[in-house]
Amino acid sequence: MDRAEVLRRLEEWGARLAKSILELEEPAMEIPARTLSNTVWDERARMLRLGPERIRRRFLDVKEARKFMQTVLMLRLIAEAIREGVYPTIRDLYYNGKHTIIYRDPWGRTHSENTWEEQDESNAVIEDIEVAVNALREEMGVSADVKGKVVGPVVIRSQGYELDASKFGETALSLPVNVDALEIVKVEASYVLVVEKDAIFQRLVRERFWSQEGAVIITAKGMPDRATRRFVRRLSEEFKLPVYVLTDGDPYGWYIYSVYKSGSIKLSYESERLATPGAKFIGLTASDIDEYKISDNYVIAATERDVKRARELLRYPWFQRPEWAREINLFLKRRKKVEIEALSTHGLKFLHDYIRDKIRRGKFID
Amino acid sequence: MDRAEVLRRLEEWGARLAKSILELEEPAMEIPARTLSNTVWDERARMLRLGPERIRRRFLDVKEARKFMQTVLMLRLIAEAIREGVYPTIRDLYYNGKHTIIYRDPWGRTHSENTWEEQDESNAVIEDIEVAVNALREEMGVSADVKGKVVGPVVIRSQGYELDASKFGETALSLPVNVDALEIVKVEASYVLVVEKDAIFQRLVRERFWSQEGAVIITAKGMPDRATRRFVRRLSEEFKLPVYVLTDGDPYGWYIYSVYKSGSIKLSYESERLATPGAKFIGLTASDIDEYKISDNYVIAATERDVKRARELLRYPWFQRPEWAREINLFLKRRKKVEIEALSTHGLKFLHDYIRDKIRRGKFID
Amino acid sequence: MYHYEALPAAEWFRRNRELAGFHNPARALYQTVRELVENALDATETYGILPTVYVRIGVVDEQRGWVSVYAEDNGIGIPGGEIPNVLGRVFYSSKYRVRQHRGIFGLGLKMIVLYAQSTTNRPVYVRSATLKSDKIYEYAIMIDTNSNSPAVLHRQEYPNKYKWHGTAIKVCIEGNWHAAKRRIEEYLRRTAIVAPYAEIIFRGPDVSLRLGRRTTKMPPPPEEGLPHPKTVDADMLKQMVRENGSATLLELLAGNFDGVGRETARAFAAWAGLAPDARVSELSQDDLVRLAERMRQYEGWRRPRAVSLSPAGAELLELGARAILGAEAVFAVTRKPESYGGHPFIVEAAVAWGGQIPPAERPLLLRYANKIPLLYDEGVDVARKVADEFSWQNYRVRFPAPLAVIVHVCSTKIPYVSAGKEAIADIPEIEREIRLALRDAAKKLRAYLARREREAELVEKYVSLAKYVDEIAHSLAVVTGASRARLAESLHRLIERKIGMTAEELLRRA
Amino acid sequence: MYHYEALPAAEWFRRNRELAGFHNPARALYQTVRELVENALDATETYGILPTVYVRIGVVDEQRGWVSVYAEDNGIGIPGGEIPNVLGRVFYSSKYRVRQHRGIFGLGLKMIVLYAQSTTNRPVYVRSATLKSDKIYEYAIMIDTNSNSPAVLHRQEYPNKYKWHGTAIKVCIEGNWHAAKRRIEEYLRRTAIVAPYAEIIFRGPDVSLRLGRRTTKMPPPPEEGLPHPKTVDADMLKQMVRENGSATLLELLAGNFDGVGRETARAFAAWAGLAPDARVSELSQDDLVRLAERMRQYEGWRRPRAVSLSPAGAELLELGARAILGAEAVFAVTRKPESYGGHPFIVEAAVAWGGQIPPAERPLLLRYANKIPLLYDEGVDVARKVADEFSWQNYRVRFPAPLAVIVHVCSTKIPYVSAGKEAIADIPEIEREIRLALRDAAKKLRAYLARREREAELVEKYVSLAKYVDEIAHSLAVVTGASRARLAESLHRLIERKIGMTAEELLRRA
Repeated sequence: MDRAEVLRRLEEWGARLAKSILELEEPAMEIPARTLSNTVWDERARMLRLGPERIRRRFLDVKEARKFMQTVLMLRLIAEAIREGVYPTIRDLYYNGKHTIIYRDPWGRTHSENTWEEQDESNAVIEDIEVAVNALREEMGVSADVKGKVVGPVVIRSQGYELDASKFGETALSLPVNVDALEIVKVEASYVLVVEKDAIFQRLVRERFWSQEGAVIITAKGMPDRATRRFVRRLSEEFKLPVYVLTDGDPYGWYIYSVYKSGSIKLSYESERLATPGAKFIGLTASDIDEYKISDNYVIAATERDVKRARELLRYPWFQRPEWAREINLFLKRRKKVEIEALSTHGLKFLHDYIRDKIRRGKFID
Repeated sequence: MDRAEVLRRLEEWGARLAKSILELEEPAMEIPARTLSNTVWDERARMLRLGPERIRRRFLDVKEARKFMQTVLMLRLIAEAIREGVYPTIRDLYYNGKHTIIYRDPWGRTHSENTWEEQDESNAVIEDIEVAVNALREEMGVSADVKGKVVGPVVIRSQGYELDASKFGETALSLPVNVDALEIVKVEASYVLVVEKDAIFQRLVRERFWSQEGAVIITAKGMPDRATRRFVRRLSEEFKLPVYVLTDGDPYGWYIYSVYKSGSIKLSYESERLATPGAKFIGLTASDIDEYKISDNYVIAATERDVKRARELLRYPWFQRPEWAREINLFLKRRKKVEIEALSTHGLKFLHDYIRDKIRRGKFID
Repeated sequence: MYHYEALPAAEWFRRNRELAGFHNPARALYQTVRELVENALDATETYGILPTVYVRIGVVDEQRGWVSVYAEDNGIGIPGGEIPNVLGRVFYSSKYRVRQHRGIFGLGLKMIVLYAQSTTNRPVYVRSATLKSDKIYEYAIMIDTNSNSPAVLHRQEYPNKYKWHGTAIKVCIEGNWHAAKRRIEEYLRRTAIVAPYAEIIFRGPDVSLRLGRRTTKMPPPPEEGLPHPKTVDADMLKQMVRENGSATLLELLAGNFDGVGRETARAFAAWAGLAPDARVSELSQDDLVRLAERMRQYEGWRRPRAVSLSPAGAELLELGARAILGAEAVFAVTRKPESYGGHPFIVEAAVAWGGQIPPAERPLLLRYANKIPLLYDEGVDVARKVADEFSWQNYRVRFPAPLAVIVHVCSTKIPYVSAGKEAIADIPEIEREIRLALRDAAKKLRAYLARREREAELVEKYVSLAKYVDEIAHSLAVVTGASRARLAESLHRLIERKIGMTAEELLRRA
Repeated sequence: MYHYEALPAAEWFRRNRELAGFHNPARALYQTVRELVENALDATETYGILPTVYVRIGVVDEQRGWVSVYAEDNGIGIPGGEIPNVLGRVFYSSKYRVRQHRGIFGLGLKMIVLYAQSTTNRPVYVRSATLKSDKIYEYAIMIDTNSNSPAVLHRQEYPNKYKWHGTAIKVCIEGNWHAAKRRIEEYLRRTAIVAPYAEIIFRGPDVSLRLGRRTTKMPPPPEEGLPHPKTVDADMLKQMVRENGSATLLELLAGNFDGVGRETARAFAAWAGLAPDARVSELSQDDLVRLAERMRQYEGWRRPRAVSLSPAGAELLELGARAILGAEAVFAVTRKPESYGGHPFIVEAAVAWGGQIPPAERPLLLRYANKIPLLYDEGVDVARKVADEFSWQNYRVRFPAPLAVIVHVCSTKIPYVSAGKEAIADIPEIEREIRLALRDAAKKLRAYLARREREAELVEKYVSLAKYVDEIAHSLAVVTGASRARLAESLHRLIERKIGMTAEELLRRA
């Protein structure tokens, strides 16, 4: 879909709202609900999808008026960007839209309120608009910060330049905003290793682990952005590479894995582009504490937040595998977590052996 | 200095402490003070240096006992890493050292306390050890996370691979941990543009601003790490390139500029390697709000924190230039700040004109 | 070891003067002013005379802490022959009757005399003339505490050419004007609230107050009444039998009790299984105890009549509270008469809200007894207890709240905790009435607060929608090209339809 | 309109019984027990007899709410001929003397009799024998309120074979046992705290208490005393002159005042510029007023003597508070005697800290007057005011704090706020002594808290160093190859040297 078509859809949506206002009918937006209850687990495709539920965002509902205002404001910002032919980041849009509404009421009191406080708020309405008009952010020409880095036997082409990620020495290749504009020229890898943490990525690069293994190593420094997820998905889909995800042994790490694999609740409408259903988990599990004899010194007590998150995982349909149920319940029983660095218990090089052990002996969770 | 020599110095320091303990003399560590009061502004070299003050960290002082313990613990961790021939990151060291001290006192009460809570704490003692034994972290084989990215007409060689940062398309080159191990093969740039924010870096890359200008663009995503600062310094020193720093118009941005230029209080002992005294400020100033007619919608009220930081800047010797005094006082008077994105007031492309205006017409602060 | 002695009543009270509020020079001065002002009001309003009261405090000897207090009224006066006893004999008074007075123990004047002679050894000077009297009598009196009798130091008669009537009293006591000033002022102001028909003029060493008459309408003066049968006790009954030896039960009941005629008396006798024609003198002591009990248990009596009481009235209370407290809203209630121990009483209460009342953790309490403001000893007053235990949360009051409570108890006999007359004792019947009065007043407050809250909610709702109108209209206008003004106008109309009224209507109401 | 009448004293008190604490059936029952127990203790400990008091409450008629109260003591008894007046005549008492009693108004027994005949019309039964008496006298008595005189319904004499002495009294009153139970229990327990030499046995309908004698040591009984010259008033002086008409000034002063001998009297006369040999009967009224003033102003008098007072003593207070409150520490103070209005008084105070005292926003207050626990009307008691206004923060107390304050005022005359005897009035001299007593006790508390804080700090310091020893020894051992055990041992010794004692010493102290 080109930007002209996106603009047409946005304007059409705006016109419907304006019409009902001018005809004195209560203005309401129909938006597919990006909620847990409307996130459907597609067992066959093994990914999350957006369900059929829709919310009605009504201006005259006091609880929703602010969101209504924010949505209309964002609608204008995106429409203007397309008309002007510029390509803002979501940060730009947050910033362009942020200002203070100053309202003097009939009683003479002045109320002031910012259109939004945090970028979370403006990001949420961008996502609402994406699902409401059924057009992706990338199609609107709206990008986000990019966190992804790659190293390994893969050659890509960007704007005509060929880049061989096996020839970066101790440096790495930073992914661009729009991964679909990249051409993946050649891949000579045996698998893709996705690493949660940058520090681990750096070590594996410096220790040339990728070259010994013939692996493409990727990190998104924590919760992955769309571009990194899309790149992993393309390597998996276009080159049939197995994908392994290495995270910390805590509910947050496990959820990060599931985002690569199945998609996220907030962005379930994008899973089809972003999810890598074949991704396998080789991060630390609760039982690995015993399995790899991790010393007590490296085991951390779980926080209330960890426990709450683990209970949520147990309820998600995409965690309904016996392996996950066993591991999460074990975690809830012991309330202990470990980071990847805990493998240093057995020397700093033990990490390599661990990864090989998990992959070669099939000790991953699918 | 090789690692064996570093180890010898660490062991010698430890032995002095052990000796005084065994002879029942109060153990104390002599450590050059990494404090504001011991940060000396070297007017001639135009950089911050560590002064002659030393602190005595005494075990029997209740306020310092914890730090004393942490320092000895870190001493052991580093000594062990060198003896085992491994190269941990500062994160690895934080993690390896973090455990819970459980102490049962003579009254039967149990006290438990973590050796450290945040990485800030373990990082601080690493820096203390660097200055105490006069050996750099890099010389100990201890590295940190790397944040720096580069794009532009510069060719480097890492472990034999040549990388041309002008041929990365929409991607970017990630800097490695040890920048001194890189060879800078060729530079065909007219200047270096250091950008505070990643989102701005992304835009300039996508809009190919660097190629129009023949500039090397670098970002460290906020407060710069040592590797990024060292890389900027090398470009400036080895290739005599002018360096311009683009930050937000707030005290935090101004301080970031000064770190590139003059060094930081915490790491003043490293300024000689890291500072780029010739760096020029082209970020937003308080008077730019008028100068560039920035709309009120984009102007944000300063927080108490901003004001406090600005007052500190006023006291720093390296901010004692009339230009800075004028700008900071103006800021304190108006209590308004602006982000770089505010330049979108005049359209999203205005950023390019702004940078050219500041550089061509010499509207920077030196 | 076995030493016993009888103490004269006057001496007993002199030794125990704290009981009557004469604790120290500050409080004694305040108490003296109170007693004199209350006597003055009793001598006027009770007899339908619009009161004019003049009070003056002067410094007699600064070093010794001696002050003079002079009070003059236009009341009915004291007959010349009674003046020595009224001032100089403890337990001698006109106030031992079933009728509402401000004074009740009949002790006040005597305590002033005793206090004056203990501290300055000066007599009290009195000048008085009764209505239409040809003469004005003047006395200087002290009390012989050994015999509880008046000692007259000076006596004179003057012709009353201008038919003046009233009483003027002057005493010299040890008193602390500086410490008592604030209380005396407050006492006079609060008195003026419930007696707006009185003119009170006060001159102190450094303060002058003229509390003018605000109306000439007076509540009907209380009549003398009889005790109500519901709350008689055996001792009281015994005394009546002694005084009515030859009467039958029917005659005793029908002639000596409030609201009891022959019909009622007969119905009671039938219910109680007593012979109506039995001579009461033939009843045994135990019969009398049982009779008193049956009389207390019987539910068929008429309610006690209010004729001997003189409440301020809800209207007056509301006016006073609004004026003095600067309240935003006041709700007052006058309860029906009730009785305890043979004494009818009426409770009035008002709750005042907002305005200049400072928010506090518990209600500000203004207490009155027979129109007397009570300023001390709030902690032991039954009204404080009721106000604190009251379930304010059931009436939409959340503390801290700008809430004041006025409680006025009027009765032929106020059950004070002490002779200092600053707190009402915890009598179950009175406690119950105060609680019910507060409940009635608080219900009105609740309705008021609920209405205000509803309006505040509507305003809140209006504001929380209207503030976004311009932003939405602007954005939609940019996206669609529609008229920004028309969009804004339509959005406003939609909001008004939602809240059910226009902004102008809402503005008028809240 | 002009109707005056004299009311008999007994009738006045019957009508105004709330003044003496007989507000309602619950409080009246509590008050009855109190009066009887206090009379019993006065009749024993004052004369050096170890008190044994037996009190029984029984239900007479549940439906009518009638209860009986029986109290018996082993005191000095009442002479047979005095019994009718002591019980049946208001203002007749053995307590109008300058000596510390629990009772003071001499009203208690009469109020019980009046209350009983008002509610149940039953007489009070008394049996009594004096020390070594051959006979025991028994009476049934009521009061003729019209004449304020006893009505004897029954009288009998018995031979006293076993030389029993003491008094037993039984009354039947309307009383609410259920509502009064908790207060009566608390009253008896608190009484036992300050009188551990008394044995108190109580039987109620559903409660039994035996508060055993915990010591046979009694404080010396108070002697009879004379008024102190410092706080005499003109009226009192006039009375003395009447009784000593022929005396010279010197004789009057030296013979009638506490601590005044001829030397002191002469020194005073010289200071005041008065002729010591002048006949007092020749002094004018004004001279007497001036004499009283000079006597109050003179600074040369000796402090009032404590002979007529009987404080509990700091030791006893500390023991009691520790036992009853379960406090961690108690600090008590007995002040030197002072006087007000001619009456000597002593203030004792204790502050109790920690242990089972629940932390609260203000101090828990236990009030005593002449060893009588005061349970009602705390809000108007001067001790509450002083405790609340006290600058606790200057004594290391931060609220909420587990702090209890005991204040005991003993005096030949306690200035009660009301005849209900539940609160002490705000007398400047007493307020000052309470404040000073609290200050003295609080200083000790401060020293205690400071010591505890210092010790806690040392422990804190020890712990905050010792906890790192193992970690440091381990790390240094790894780095240097030195012995981990020797390093740890040396570090421990360094810490002990730093805090100035070994861990064992510290362990013993804190």
